[in-house]
Amino acid sequence: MGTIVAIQAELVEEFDMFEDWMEKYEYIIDLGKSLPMIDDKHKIEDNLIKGCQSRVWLHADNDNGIITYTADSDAIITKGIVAILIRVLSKQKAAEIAKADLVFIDKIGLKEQLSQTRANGLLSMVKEMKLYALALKDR
Amino acid sequence: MGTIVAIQAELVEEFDMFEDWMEKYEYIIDLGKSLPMIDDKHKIEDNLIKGCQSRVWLHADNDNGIITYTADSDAIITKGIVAILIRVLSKQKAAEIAKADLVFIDKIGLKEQLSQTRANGLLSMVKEMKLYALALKDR
Amino acid sequence: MIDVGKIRAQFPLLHQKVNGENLVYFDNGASTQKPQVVIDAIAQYYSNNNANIHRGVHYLSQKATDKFEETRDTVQAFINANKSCEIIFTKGTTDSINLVANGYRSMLNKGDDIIISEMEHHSNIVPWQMCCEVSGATLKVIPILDNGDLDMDAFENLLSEKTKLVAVTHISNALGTINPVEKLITLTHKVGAKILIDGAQATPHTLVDVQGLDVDFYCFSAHKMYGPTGVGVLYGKEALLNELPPYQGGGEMIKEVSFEKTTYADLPHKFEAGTPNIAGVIAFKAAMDFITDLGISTIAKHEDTLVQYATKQLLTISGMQFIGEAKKRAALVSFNIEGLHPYDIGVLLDKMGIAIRTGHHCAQPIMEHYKVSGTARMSFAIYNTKEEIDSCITAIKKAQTMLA
Amino acid sequence: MIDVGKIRAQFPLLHQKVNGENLVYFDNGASTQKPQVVIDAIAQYYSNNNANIHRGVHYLSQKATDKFEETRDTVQAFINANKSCEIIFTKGTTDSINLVANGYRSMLNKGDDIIISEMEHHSNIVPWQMCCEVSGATLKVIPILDNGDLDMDAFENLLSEKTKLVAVTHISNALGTINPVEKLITLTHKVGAKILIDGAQATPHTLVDVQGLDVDFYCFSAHKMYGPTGVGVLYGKEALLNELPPYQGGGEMIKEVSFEKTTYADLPHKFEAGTPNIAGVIAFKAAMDFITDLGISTIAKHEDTLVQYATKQLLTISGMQFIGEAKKRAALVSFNIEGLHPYDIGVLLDKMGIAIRTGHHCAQPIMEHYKVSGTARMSFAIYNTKEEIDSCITAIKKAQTMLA
Ligand SMILES: Cc1ncc(COP(=O)(O)O)c(C=O)c1O
Ligand SMILES: Cc1ncc(COP(=O)(O)O)c(C=O)c1O
Repeated sequence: MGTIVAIQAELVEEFDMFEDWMEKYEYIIDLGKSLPMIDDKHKIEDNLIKGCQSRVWLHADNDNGIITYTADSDAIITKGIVAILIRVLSKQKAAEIAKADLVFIDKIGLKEQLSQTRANGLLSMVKEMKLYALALKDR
Repeated sequence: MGTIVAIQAELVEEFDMFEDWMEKYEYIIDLGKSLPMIDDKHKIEDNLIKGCQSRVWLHADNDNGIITYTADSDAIITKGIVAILIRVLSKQKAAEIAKADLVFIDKIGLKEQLSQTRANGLLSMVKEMKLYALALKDR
Repeated sequence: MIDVGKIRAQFPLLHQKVNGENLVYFDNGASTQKPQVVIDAIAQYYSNNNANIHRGVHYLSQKATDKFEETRDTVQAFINANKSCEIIFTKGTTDSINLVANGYRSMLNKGDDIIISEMEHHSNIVPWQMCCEVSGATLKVIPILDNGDLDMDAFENLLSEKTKLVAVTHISNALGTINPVEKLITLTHKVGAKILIDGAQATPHTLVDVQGLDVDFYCFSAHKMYGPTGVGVLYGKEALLNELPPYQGGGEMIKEVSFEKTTYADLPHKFEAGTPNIAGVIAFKAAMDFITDLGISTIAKHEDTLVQYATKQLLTISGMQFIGEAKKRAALVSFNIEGLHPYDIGVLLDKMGIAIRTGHHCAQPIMEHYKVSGTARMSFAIYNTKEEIDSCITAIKKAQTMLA
Repeated sequence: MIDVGKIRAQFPLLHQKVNGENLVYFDNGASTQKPQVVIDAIAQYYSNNNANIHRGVHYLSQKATDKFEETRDTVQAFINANKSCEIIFTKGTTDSINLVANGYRSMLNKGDDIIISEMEHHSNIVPWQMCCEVSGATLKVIPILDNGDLDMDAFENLLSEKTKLVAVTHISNALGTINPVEKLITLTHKVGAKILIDGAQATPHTLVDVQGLDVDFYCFSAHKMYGPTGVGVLYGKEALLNELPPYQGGGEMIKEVSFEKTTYADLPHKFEAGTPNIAGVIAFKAAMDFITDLGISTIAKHEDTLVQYATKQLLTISGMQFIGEAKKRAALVSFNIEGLHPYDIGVLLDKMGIAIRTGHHCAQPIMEHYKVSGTARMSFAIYNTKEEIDSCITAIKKAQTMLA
């Protein structure tokens, strides 16, 4: 498992190889189509983050300060980005997650997916991931 | 007593002689300073038209369809214009007042004094003068 | 025939590339673009004319007041109101509806009914829910038929002497349905109730004659009519507005203030507390003039052609499911594609420079009705073209391939 | 030293003749003029960027949303709020105060007190009168001393455990008095009450640090701060805004709508129903940047110099009566001339190209206190000069001669 910084760098490199937005989104869509990324029993109201348009389910497990996130979405593109966010933040130390600066989002040109519009729920998802980590980091 | 049209024409002629705004306003101020134009017993709440800034008292007497207006204001310039409006509309037949087109206001450059701003109460005064005449004209 | 090219030339925003493609703007139901005359009216106001209104004796204030009141007169003519004091400026349709709903809080009681419909925008639902909560009145809902028409039989059954107010949209922003407002109004008046029509989607697309309709309250927004943001209108019959309690307290709306007793100003000022959006209101006149100069029926005809063309072209897409196929529709097409999430369609279309709206369109009960999480909506304005529809269809097909 | 000429050059409106004379604009307390950057920000928004916000997935909507939220962040920094969600956009100070006063209708009961002051603008009186009428709470009024200062002893006597809310202006628009807000806030909090400060006249002239002050609610208008009309701010502490019931119902402010149960969105959206004045909010950032770039203390200093100079020069006029001579004053001078009606002065000054405000300044109780029908008010902004004051004094003397 690399550090958050290292995984972000990896992602930037990966995305640099895409020629255009189509290749990039095809990749995200592929990620989004992959197997469910959350156990069905966690797909409950309590774990639901409602964007105006797509919905995200987020579940976190804490194992001695190492947090594992699982998540899902009803929209494929949202789900693809969820997968990327999990790749960066899951299975990391709470303290690292809490202070992580997600620079890769801008760099791989996905800023619009985490914008202030309340459409997809991703911004709220990142906030919740960090909040969870923040609550655990000093325990 | 001339007709409303004739008096307006007179006024336009008179005002044409003024060289500048100062002469015009000096004349209005002079009119405003003249004796009270309303009997004190009519200067009551019921006859009060409240502009935001200056106040106008208006009283009307009907003598067989001929209406006599008396009025006053606490601001001199307003009072001067009140005097002019009375000169045009008072002692006329109700029907004539009701249908009068007060073209002189524009022509003598006093439009701003009867504007939509609710400052001086003059627009409301003209409205009330006409309403009173309208109510009487068909009796 | 209109010259769309000439019209487009008046809209500076349209001539840009988005994500490297020519912008196609099909989100007019949310907000239209503005012609240069509207943009210029704002700049000119601030550059030459700006001052606070209604109170100042100085030249700028008087000129600003005159222009502000000119817009009121223009609105009066635009919707054929009887008097200009029946035109209240608000910040938008939502504000207008809240103004009325707030007033009705103290005019209704337990046992009274308010009727709305299943196809209302949240702005014509939530204010009435809040009004019912405070007043104790009951909210009844006219269901829709599956094609997107109001269930008029159900409406007649809901109406009773308990009905005090009916609040229904003129044109649905989610379905495009044009409601039979004349009939709604007649039926409402028969039981002695009042009716408010949400005209947010109607004034940009259809002639509205409030006296002809005999409607009691009518609400709309400038920003959906080629006008500025932050400006709306509440039309109300003079007698009803006089009865309605004031909404906001403040400057402008009072006759006299003392700590013992405050009296309220006459219409329209009673409902216009505080400094209004002066620049916006003044520029709104330019927007109405723009519509009037073209002719609202010319606009409607052009948009109808686009709706028909879009419908036909969308049918070439496999899995196309229209949401809303009412008999009379205006200016928009709402749809889903089998197996695809509308959000995914919206994101990929955006990458191809095409702006449509996806989601629940602030009309969640409608989504509930059709058991969908959202729809994709193309909504048109006078400056849109068939070529743009073609680009959009091609883009949707491409998105479908990518997502399949 | 600031270069006023360079500043004036940024305000297109100032360079005009009114009634043949160079315009002197001394009605800044009512509304300031706008620098070119603000006018351009509006035009640029409509020309490049216009779309409805917060819901659209397309590029224009996202860009508009980002810019809209950028202004929220700028306001947060401007008044040093803790979080950007504590910044609610309204249509002006009046709207902001009404939002809070409406919420308190259901939070207060008979036996509770609201305290305001004798020097409030109608916008900070009438909403509380309406709130008391509905809730049964009692409105108490802090009297003023004859010099225009608040009677702080009286305030302490009014405060009690019954006090639930205090609403006082930061700076009086009729007298120029700068109130001791720190002390008002401390005393209010001592009895466990909350305090709302009407900052309409303060944000253009003085540094406001809401966290430093520990104020609960703070309201102001963009149009008095070189910004557009139709934009205001309500600042509130997060916990208090969360407690406050929603004001308007509609789009944006909900989480979920169904006919059974509607849940409200989080801050700030809970209080921002409907399409806001997007262009205005976005351009407001340019206005705040304009102020910040000059420095609010530079502005205050310049205006202080003007107040002092004007006061000195006005004293050369016979029959001069200042209305409001509080120890700490800002940005304006309010006066009467013996034997003259302020309206007459205002009209004649206007003929000489000078815009001052005359009348009751939407503060009738103050006029009542001083037993005057109104006052004449010169109110200053960063672009005003001593030479303009000289012209104004000359004009007043000329008016006095004409009216004598
Ligand atoms: C002290 C004070 N409060 C409130 C207001 C009302 O502000 P607005 O008209 O922008 O709502 C004003 C503006 O005149 C004011 O000076
Ligand atoms: C039918 C309908 N009603 C009300 C509204 C609300 O309008 P505004 O956001 O301008 O207040 C809209 C706008 O989306 C609408 O389409």
